[in-house]
Formats: sequence, structure tokens, C-alpha cells
Amino acid sequence: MNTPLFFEARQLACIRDDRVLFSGLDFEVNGGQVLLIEGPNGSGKTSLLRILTGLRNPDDGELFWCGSAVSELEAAFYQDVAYVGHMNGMKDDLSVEENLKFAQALAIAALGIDDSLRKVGLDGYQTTSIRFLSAGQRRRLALARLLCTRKHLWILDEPFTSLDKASIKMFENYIEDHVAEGGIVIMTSHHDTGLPSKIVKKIELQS
Amino acid sequence: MMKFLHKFSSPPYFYSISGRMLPWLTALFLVLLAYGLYGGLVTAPADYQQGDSFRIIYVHVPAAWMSMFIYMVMAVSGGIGLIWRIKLAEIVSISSAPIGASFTLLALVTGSLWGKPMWGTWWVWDARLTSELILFFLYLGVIGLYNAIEDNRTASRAVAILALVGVVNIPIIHYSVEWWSSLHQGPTVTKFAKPSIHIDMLIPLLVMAVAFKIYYAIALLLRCRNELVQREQGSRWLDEVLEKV
Amino acid sequence: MSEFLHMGGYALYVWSSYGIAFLIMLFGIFKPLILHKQQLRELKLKRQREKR
Amino acid sequence: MTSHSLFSAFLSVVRRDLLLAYRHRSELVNPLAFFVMVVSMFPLAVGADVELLRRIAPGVIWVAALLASLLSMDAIFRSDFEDGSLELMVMTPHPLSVLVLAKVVAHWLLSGMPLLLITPLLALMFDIDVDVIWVLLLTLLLGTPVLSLIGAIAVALTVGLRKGGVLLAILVLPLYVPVLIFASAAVDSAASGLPISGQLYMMSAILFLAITLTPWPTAAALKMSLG
Repeated sequence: MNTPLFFEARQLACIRDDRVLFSGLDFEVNGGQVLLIEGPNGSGKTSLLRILTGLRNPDDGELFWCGSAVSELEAAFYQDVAYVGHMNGMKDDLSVEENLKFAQALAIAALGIDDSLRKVGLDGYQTTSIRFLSAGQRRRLALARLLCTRKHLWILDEPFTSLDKASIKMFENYIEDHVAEGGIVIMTSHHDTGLPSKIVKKIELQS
Repeated sequence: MMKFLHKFSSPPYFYSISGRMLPWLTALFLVLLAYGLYGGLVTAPADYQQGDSFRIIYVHVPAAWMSMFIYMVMAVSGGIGLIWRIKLAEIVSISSAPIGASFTLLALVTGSLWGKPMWGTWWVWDARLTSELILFFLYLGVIGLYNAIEDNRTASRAVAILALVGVVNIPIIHYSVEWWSSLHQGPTVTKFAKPSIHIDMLIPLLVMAVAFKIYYAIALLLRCRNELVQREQGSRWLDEVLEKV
Repeated sequence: MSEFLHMGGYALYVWSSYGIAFLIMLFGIFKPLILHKQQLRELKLKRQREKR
Repeated sequence: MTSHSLFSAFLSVVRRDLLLAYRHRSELVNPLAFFVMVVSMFPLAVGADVELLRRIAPGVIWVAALLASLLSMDAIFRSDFEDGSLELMVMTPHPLSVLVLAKVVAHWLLSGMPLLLITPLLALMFDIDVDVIWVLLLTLLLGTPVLSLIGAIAVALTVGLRKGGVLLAILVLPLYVPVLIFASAAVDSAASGLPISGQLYMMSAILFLAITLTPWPTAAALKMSLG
């Protein structure tokens, strides 16, 4: 990753059902950093993430990726950003391999599918249909999707839900690797992460 | 121009301006209406073919014109609201829908009331009336979509998209219905060609048309104010408005 | 006057057209007016409740 | 950097949707069964007088085709919306309207084309002679894609709603009027030996207009429903 990565939000605001979830929100994240968004339920964490991904328009404020406004970048921004929301975005009727192949078809392929699956401990599940995977396995598959496509910015909404201790540790390791290579991770999480504090930057959303 | 538009679109300013304009508009509407009705019902000579039943055009034709005009306004203001996110444009767009639908309904009803004495049937598959019927369905779609979505802002964006798609389709629908009616009806003069317009007949028609536009402005401002108050419930500028309640 | 009302035999159609037009347009004005009064009254009550 | 070209992304979306439908191929029969049933209702309703049936056949078959495609329309975005894959499709470097076009093409192949295959069978039910059946098939070939393309806009507008079904029909049926008029008229005049080129030109014009114009509002509506 040659160009220095830099994601900035200025004066973000979000209103839902006539209630101001947050306003005047500023933050910056540089390459090699993890931004942890904390706050009680209903404080707008998910809405904020959906605004950062561009899926939802902010009621006010502007987003900047590597210096230029996201609203102008559009395609170039989506080239670099990956999102793991509450729903994993996998088709139940397709097999593990088919889902990952489709994800790669819409982005730039990075790691091979077999390598990605081995890294998340899903090797051998290539042909099984997603329908038969447990919630934890599906979450690990979402991680595999992140590994097998080249994305600088990861936006993760409660990535560790339904994962056991070992899997959480594994997920955190890959987050550290990604950030070590200069990538950026923006995530929300209920339980405190085992990530080293020097790379973690926190912001708090009031309810 | 943009500065004015921006100032005009600030809710408190719009609320007070519309409040002051409404009485004048109502007065103007009543004057024009009186003149138009008097012209249409009294001074205009009866049509040599249709007799006095032609006087229905003074309601039917302006209503039909308004149904089309309001759909255009709805689509344009919806587009402005969608592209530049001007809240007032969204409010104008969605407030116009029910008014447009009522004019379309009025055009259909008066059209069939006009058709009965002439052709003995309440409904004539005439090109203009059929296009009007389809326009009514388009309005029902717009209103149905708006009511189906809870969040006001998303609903207005959905309505704007549908109205823009509708406005592109209206000419195509109109052309195909015209062609269809000439196919089945034979090349007679279309039944609803306006009777040979004598100057005394035309003036009241134009006056009524302007009166209907003023009426649309009044109804639109009233609905916009309601929509505005509903969306700005939390804001402070409503305080002194509430004092007077 | 009665001749005027007679409308050359089309009284039913002409006057019902104008009657319906009058009703629809009246409804289009008074419904939002009444709704507006109601809306402001409700909002005032709601704000008073919140202040307490 | 092997960035996949737009066309290969288009193809992968179409391939994925066809694969998904193949996994549930029994469901593909439903719109067809509905189409056949609706058409067969008419002789029961209006009587078996062959002359009458032959006259109303084009209109009946076309209205049934229209309703059948409307029924299967909801599936275009519904499952993608619910399992989150629609969000991932929005977040790709490729313009959403092209991916939307891919989904509509896949939907047409699964719901529009089968109607064409079964229509000759139905046409025999109404004693339509062979060369008119060809014209009927041609109008369906030109018309059913337009039904999918325009229908996709309404589906995108109502995908976020629980009770979108009936509303979908209300939004879309007025927009189907031109296709219905020109298609039925083409078959009608073919039956009486009149030239049909005018109608077919109009239908092709409407088809190309739909292909070029409808993906934009559909993409905008999807982004709005996701927001």
C-alpha cells in the first residue's frame, strides 16, 4: 500500500425518527490504525457505520477518503472498502466456494479461496452450502471474504458476534496483520478487544 | 436566485410567508371563480350541437389540465428535492399528489357526466378520458407508495423517483392510447374535441383555468404547512406559532 | 331564472357536475385547514406535557 | 492488479442468479402454471365459442403474461435485500445500474422466456393459426423484457416494505399500458392479415428505451431502500 491511507469524517450528523442520534461528529483514522466505536445500544453505532460505508446518506457532514470527498469518489472508494454488517451477505443456497468466488468477481482478488478458508479454519467446507453452517462458521466466512479480496478499509459491525474465544483471537490477529500492512479498520464491539492499545483509537457515542 | 431559493425554503420563513399570502390568494380565487362561472353559465351562448350540456367543459377541461399540470409540478419538485435535497421541494411534491388526484377524479366524473347526455353511456372509451383514467392510476400509485413508507424523508425520495418515472411514461402512454382509440373508434372526430370555440365561450374557460391554478396554490400551501409542522415538531420556531393557538 | 336552472334540459348533468366540483374543491381546502388546527393543538399539548 | 472488467461482473451476477434459481428450479414452474391457469379460465368464463375466443386470444394471453411476470417480479431483489448481499453489490466499484440490469436480465431469462415457450400450446387452445402464433411470440419476445425492466423499478421502490405485493402491481400496471396496447394490437392485426410492422417498431423502441433508461431509477430506488 503505497499511498498513505487516511479516512476523515467532518461534522457528521444522523437523525432517525426525528431523534438526533449524533451530530457534529469529527474523527480521523490513518493507515495502521483501528478505530473502535463504543456506545450503548441504540446510540447510532450501526447507523454511523452505514453512513461511513455510503449505504446511508448522513443528514449533515462530509466524508473524506485519502483527501478527496467520498461523494465524488464513489467507485474508487468502493474499490477500497469492505463492509461486514449484521447480515453476512452470503446466499444460503450457494456453497462456500461459490459465495467467495462471487465476492472476488465484484472486487479485486487477493488471497486464493482455499488459502482464505484455511486461514479461518473452514478448509474442506468448499462445497458445503451456507445453509448448513453454524452462525460462528458464517461469521468466519465473512472474515474469509475480507481476506480473499484486496480492501484497504474494513468496516466491521460487531465482527465478533457468535464467535468463540479462539475464533475471536484469530479474527483479532488478522485485524492486526491488516493494520500492520497499513490498512484501516473501523469497528464496533461490545466486549473489549484484545487488540494492542497503541494501534486502537476509540470514540464514544452517547445515547 | 439560489440565495432566494435557500431563504425561501427555510421553514419559518415559508410558514410566515404562506400565512400572509393565503388570504390574498383566496380573494383572487373567488373573484376569478365568480367571473368564470358567470361567463360560463350565463353569458356564453349555448353550443349549437350540444346545447347547454357543453357548459360542463368549464369544470371538466380546467380539471383535466390541472391533473396533468400538477403531475408535472410533482415530478419536477420531486426531482429538485431528490437532487439538491431541498426539504421544501419534497414537501411541495408530496403535498401536490392528493390535489392532483382529486382534480383527475373530478375530470373523470365530469367527463362521464358530459358523455351521458351526448352518447347515452356513462363511460366512453375516448382517448382523452382513457388517458385521464391511467393518470388517475399513476396518482394512486404515488399516494399508495407514500403511505406505505413510514419515514417521511425516504417516502418523499421514493415518490420523487416514481413521479419522475411516471412523467417520462405519460407521453408514451398518451400516444399509445390516442393510437389505440383511433384504431377501435374509426377516424371520426374524437368525441371530446372542444366544441367550436366562440370567443365568448373561450374567455370563461381561460378564466376558470387560472382560477383552478390559484385554487391549487391555496390547497398546496395549506398542505405544505401541515407537512412542515409535522416534520419540524421539535424545532423552536414553532414556539411563537403555538402561542397563538 | 327557472329557464336558467333548466339548462336546456341538461340540468341534472350540468348541476351535478358543478356540485361535485364544488364539493371536491371545498373538501380539498377544509380538510387541511381542520387538520392544521388539530395538529397545532396536539403539538401544544405535547410540549406542555414535556415541560412538566 | 486483475480488476475485473464491468462485463465480467455483469456476467457473474447473471450466472449467480441463474445458479440460485437452478437450486430452486421447482419454483420456476409457478409463474408458468399461473399463466396457463389464467388463460384457461377465460373459455370457462366467456364460453367456448371459437370465433369469440380467437378474437380475444391476444388480449387474454398478453394480460395473463403481464400478471404472471408481475407475480414473479418480487423475487428479483427480495432475497438479496434480506440476506445483505444487495448491500455488498452496492459497495462495488461497478455502477449499481449495470448490476441491476444483470439481475433483471437473469429474472427475464427465468420468468419471461418460459412464457414464450409455453405460449404456442395456449395459442392452440384458442385455435389461433400458426403464423399468428409467430407474431404473438415475437410480441412476447419484445414485450416481456420491458415488463421486467419497468417492474424492477417498482420492486426496488417497495423492497423495503413488508406489504409490498399489491402496491407493486398498482405502481407498475399503468406503466405497462403502452406495451399491452401495441402487443395485442399487433397480434390482432396479424390475425386479420393487416401489416404489423408499425406496432413492432413501437415495441422495439419501447424496449430500447427501457433498457437504457430504467436501470438508473431502479438503482436510485435500491439505494434509497437500503438507506
